[in-house]
Amino acid sequence: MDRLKVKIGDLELKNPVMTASGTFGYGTEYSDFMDLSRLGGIFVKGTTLEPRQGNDYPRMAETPSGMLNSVGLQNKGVHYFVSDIYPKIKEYDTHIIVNVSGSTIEDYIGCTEALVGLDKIPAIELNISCPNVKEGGMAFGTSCVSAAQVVKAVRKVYDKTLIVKLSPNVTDIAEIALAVEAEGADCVSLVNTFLGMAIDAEKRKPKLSTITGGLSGPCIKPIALRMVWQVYNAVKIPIIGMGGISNWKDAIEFILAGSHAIQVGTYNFINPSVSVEIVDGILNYLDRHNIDSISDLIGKLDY
Amino acid sequence: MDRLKVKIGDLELKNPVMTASGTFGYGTEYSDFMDLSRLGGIFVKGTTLEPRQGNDYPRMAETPSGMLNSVGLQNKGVHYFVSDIYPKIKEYDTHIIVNVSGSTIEDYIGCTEALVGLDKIPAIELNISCPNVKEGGMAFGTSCVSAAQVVKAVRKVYDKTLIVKLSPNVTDIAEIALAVEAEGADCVSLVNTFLGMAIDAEKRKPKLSTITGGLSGPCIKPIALRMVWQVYNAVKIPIIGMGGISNWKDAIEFILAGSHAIQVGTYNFINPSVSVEIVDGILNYLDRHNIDSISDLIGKLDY
Amino acid sequence: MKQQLDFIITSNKKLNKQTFLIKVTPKNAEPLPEMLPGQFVQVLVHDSSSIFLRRPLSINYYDKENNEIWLLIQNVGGGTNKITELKVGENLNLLFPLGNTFSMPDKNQTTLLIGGGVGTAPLLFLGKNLSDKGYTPEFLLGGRSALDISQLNDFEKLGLVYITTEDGSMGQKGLVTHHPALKEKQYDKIYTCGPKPMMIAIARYAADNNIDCEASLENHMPCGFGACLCCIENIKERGNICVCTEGPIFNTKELQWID
Amino acid sequence: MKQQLDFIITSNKKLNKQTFLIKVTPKNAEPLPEMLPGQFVQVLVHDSSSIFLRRPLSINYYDKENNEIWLLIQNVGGGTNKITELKVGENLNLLFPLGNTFSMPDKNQTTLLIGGGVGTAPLLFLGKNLSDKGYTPEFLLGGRSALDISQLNDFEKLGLVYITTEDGSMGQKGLVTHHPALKEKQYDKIYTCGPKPMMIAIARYAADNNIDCEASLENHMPCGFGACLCCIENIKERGNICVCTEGPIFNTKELQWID
Ligand SMILES: Cc1cc2nc3c(=O)[nH]c(=O)nc-3n(C[C@H](O)[C@H](O)[C@H](O)COP(=O)(O)OP(=O)(O)OC[C@H]3O[C@@H](n4cnc5c(N)ncnc54)[C@H](O)[C@@H]3O)c2cc1C
Ligand SMILES: Cc1cc2nc3c(=O)[nH]c(=O)nc-3n(C[C@H](O)[C@H](O)[C@H](O)COP(=O)(O)OP(=O)(O)OC[C@H]3O[C@@H](n4cnc5c(N)ncnc54)[C@H](O)[C@@H]3O)c2cc1C
Ligand SMILES: Cc1cc2nc3c(=O)[nH]c(=O)nc-3n(C[C@H](O)[C@H](O)[C@H](O)COP(=O)(O)O)c2cc1C
Ligand SMILES: Cc1cc2nc3c(=O)[nH]c(=O)nc-3n(C[C@H](O)[C@H](O)[C@H](O)COP(=O)(O)O)c2cc1C
Ligand code: FES
Ligand code: FES
Repeated sequence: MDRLKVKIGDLELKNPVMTASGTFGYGTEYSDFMDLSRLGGIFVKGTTLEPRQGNDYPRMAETPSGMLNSVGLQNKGVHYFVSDIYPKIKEYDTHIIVNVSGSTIEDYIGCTEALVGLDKIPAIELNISCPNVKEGGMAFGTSCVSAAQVVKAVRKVYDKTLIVKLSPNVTDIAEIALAVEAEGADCVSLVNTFLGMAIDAEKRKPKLSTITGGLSGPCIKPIALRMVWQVYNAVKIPIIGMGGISNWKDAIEFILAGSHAIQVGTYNFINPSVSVEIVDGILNYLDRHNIDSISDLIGKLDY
Repeated sequence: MDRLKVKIGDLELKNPVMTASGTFGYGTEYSDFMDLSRLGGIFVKGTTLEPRQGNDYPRMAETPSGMLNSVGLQNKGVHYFVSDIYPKIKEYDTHIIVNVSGSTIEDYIGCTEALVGLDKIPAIELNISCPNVKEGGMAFGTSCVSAAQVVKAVRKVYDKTLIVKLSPNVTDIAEIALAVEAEGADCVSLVNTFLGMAIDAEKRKPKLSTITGGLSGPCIKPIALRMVWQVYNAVKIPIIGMGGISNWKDAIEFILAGSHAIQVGTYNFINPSVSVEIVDGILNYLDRHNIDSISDLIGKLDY
Repeated sequence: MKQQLDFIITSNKKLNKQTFLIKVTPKNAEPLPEMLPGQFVQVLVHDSSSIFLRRPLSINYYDKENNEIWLLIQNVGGGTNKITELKVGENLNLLFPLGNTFSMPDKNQTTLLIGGGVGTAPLLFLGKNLSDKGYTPEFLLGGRSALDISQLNDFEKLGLVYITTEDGSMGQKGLVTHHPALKEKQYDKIYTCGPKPMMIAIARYAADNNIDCEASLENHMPCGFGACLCCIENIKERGNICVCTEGPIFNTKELQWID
Repeated sequence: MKQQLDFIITSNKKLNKQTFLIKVTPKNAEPLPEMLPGQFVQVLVHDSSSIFLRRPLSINYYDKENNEIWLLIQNVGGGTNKITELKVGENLNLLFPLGNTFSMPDKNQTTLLIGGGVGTAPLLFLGKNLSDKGYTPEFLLGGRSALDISQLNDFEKLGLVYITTEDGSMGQKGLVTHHPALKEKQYDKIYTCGPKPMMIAIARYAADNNIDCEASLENHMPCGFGACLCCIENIKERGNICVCTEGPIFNTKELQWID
């Protein structure tokens, strides 16, 4: 299985297939359906310094080949995570990465500080791109200046692998990637959800309690793939690509576009074992194409 | 049918259903399938000052609930339009609006000047958002300054209804809409296509000759709808909404989000008579909901 | 333990214009695991442009002998339409069994199971379970007309059945909440599933009469197993919790329905 | 005049592992309009998550008596898979007739129709037309093996048929371009449809031997009626033109294939 190994900062992944934050709970939700140890890593739920109730129901609307959500970072706070959840999941035979979210720079710092000491959390993913919270969230990820600020502040208190998750709701995502790279991010992950909206024509009301929400699923794949390719052509740090991945072919496409690793998000809901099927599919692809190692594919788009 | 009348600048539409530039040829392509006079208007092909060959084959890739194209504004130039095409289509019993595209401000001005004298072209749609040309095109539409510049220049030479078509590939579309409104645009139309990409995993090559292309179809609807709603909350001029509309329900959603009128694009390929079916569907909706006039629906989202 | 499994449709019967009874058995004849009344399955709608997410359906009945699950489905939209159009022999991919279950009554407690329309779906399985455990459940089934009363024979095998229809075409005319049984008899425990306004009216009746009452909720469920946090209900004291894992069955006391 | 019409499948026969012959007739028995050999239909693949666009298929045969269109389809991917899975009695929505047609030979000219694999599809209709008009078309059909040679009986009714297969399981062993008929006989006009490398080889043979040659192109076609400008071919002198309206039939002289 060494053929699938990839390295992201100090983080060695047994394979490039991971699961996306907010779509995979804490892993436990999926353990009946699959063998978690076959994953390269698990990005657990968006975690904030203080507990959050999230947004009101309804939080979901189905769309063509995708869905909108406005969960709004519901979670019990980082301290509950450390005391109650971490002990239950730290023995997983895969990497656990916490998605750190917040509304202010202080939130991000506080949350990160609570996590830095945890042995079995080798990396965090800084979520500066959540479209579903009133303050902060996506705003940080839509300007180079504010993105750089958060990363700079968190980098100071975090010496393990720092992944920064970018928002696709921007004119030039490569510019933002360059800004966070300059502040010492070890990796960028992209994309988070696209800000979208759904309306019930008969009731003349928005379908989400928050009016707008985040779009995910296969519908966004072409845009996400383009963004990965643009960022790949701009930065030197590794990229974790995601956005609509639902099978091994999609995963290969993201790797060819320049991703070191990928995350599967929404499609876990449709097929809870899709991520391990993707691991198998990638191996099979390497065999069929006589490729030694997955690293020989990263960014190897022929044009 | 007065219930469906809407006004955009000086332009009176018999109904709010029009067809999107680049997806409806010059109308003639559809005349076997439907009665063109039932449309509120037809936006003909992107037209440039000089003839353009467009991009190389392949120019298309199918995606989940949508497609990418990179036609690249293939057209015979505005002078050919004036001399050879206009005479054939000017007797249509619907409004013909020309989509004016270009690479430089001079191009836009030249193209507009060639059209301003045509009696039966009551409006132009300034395309500052085409992602498929190397220079200009989308670039104009992704910054407030350059968007304002083009509109200012064209406004000087065009005294009829000036519609400006916005790019969705921006951080804040409302800001761009405000900038073009300030320069005297009579209306904004949105959205053009999203910049996307598709890869053939087996061949390890991009599926488009141009690597990236414009994404359209139902997949983009949730994002387009959100953008219309944001622009509606920012500007005072009317909006023509589009992006993934494939039936009357979608059309009503765009109207509720703040569109005075809508355009149907990609879905014309799937069902060439969908636009007239949408006209019928809207009328039926007004009946069922006891609504006198379509104007009572514009922006009437209840939240 | 939850699992994802391919099933084969062994029977698909149209019970009325909108309601279908579909029976499925594991494709490779795997023995079905333990399942509990109130639990549900998540059905994959294969390769549809409009239906992206799975659709939750209650386990209507678990037929041990034939290794079958029954699904009682009302065709209300794109997803249920696709599912009910499937033919015998076709595949159905399910995640199951999902969710919690109804709580069992105390010994000797009397129970009434109140279902409206297709809301009777989980009550057949619950009734069978209660009856197997020595209880004598009674049923109160309601619908707009006689056509909405499904599986009457099956219910009658398990206990006394009262019926109301809005147009009076079967049983008492009116709504379930107006059925005389609710006035004349005193039950210890009520289980209900059906349209939300009906369940709220029953929750109110139960509260007024100090009867323990459990209801099955139908929030939208993208995943069905606690991963997406989209199916939440705001529960007294506990705040937003997932209906798919902590429910779909709730004691109506906990819900913010009646105060 | 082009139209959009609902058809009903009257027959769907699997000719070999990948090739299907589907016959359709208008749902409401509308009489079919005039159609010409080389023209094609755009097939709607209904409600699929992966197939968004219509799929172009040649008119394989126009059966006037039964008011039927025949489609010869090779299952090569998602769309053709969905279409070939359809059952008798199911609906098929078509845009048709689309595209141009083959040009007719001059009086007394000899013609050879060369098809590879499912590329024989438009040649049956063309052969019938030629034969109805008093020509005596000859056919050269190629495939990997005997299994790839479809509708042989139908072709034999229209004229002399030569066959080549790569594995020699039927007719001459080898490629169509190596068939002795091409050396021994001198045709005035060649029509061809099949895999691009085959058509290019034939175009070259025709050019070398000063034979008029027409080929049917299979560019990707989102619309099929000239609206999207995605199906272009770069044609000598004329530049990028739409294959769906100015083709799919081109004189190979015009194509940038061989110089
Ligand atoms: C735990 C649970 C058990 C259920 N058991 C049954 C059952 O046994 N039989 C049965 O017929 N129905 C049952 N339902 C309801 C069923 O899931 C919905 O009717 C179905 O999902 C609607 O999908 P659709 O595509 O046909 O309709 P849509 O077009 O999606 O919607 C039609 C209507 O149904 C509502 N709806 C859509 N999706 C859901 C959803 N996921 N949950 C609830 N409502 C939804 C919509 O708001 C709309 O009003 C159950 C729901 C839940 C949550
Ligand atoms: C005018 C015309 C007439 C045709 N006539 C026939 C016919 O009579 N019988 C027949 O079996 N096939 C015919 N084809 C080819 C047929 O349209 C494609 O095989 C089909 O569209 C593939 O779709 P899919 O979803 O099954 O495969 P996909 O998964 O989409 O693709 C499988 C392969 O087919 C290619 N392909 C996909 N879409 C098209 C397209 N629109 N046009 C051409 N190639 C495509 C892909 O590049 C890929 O290599 C014709 C094509 C054209 C343009
Ligand atoms: C229900 C839901 C909840 C999500 N929550 C988070 C989150 O807490 N933090 C985060 O960074 N991304 C979150 N995301 C975004 C995903 O991690 C991912 O970036 C996005 O969904 C795109 O990938 P996909 O198309 O594969 O789902 C969430 C997505 C969904 C659908
Ligand atoms: C094949 C194709 C060609 C297009 N050409 C143009 C064009 O020339 N000018 C323009 O402003 N928009 C062009 N567009 C964009 C459409 O007008 C429309 O803005 C976009 O497709 C979104 O709408 P839809 O999802 O309904 O297609 C084109 C779109 C497609 C699919
Ligand atoms: S449906 Fe996803 S958490 Fe309940
Ligand atoms: S397929 Fe659209 S123009 Fe030819």
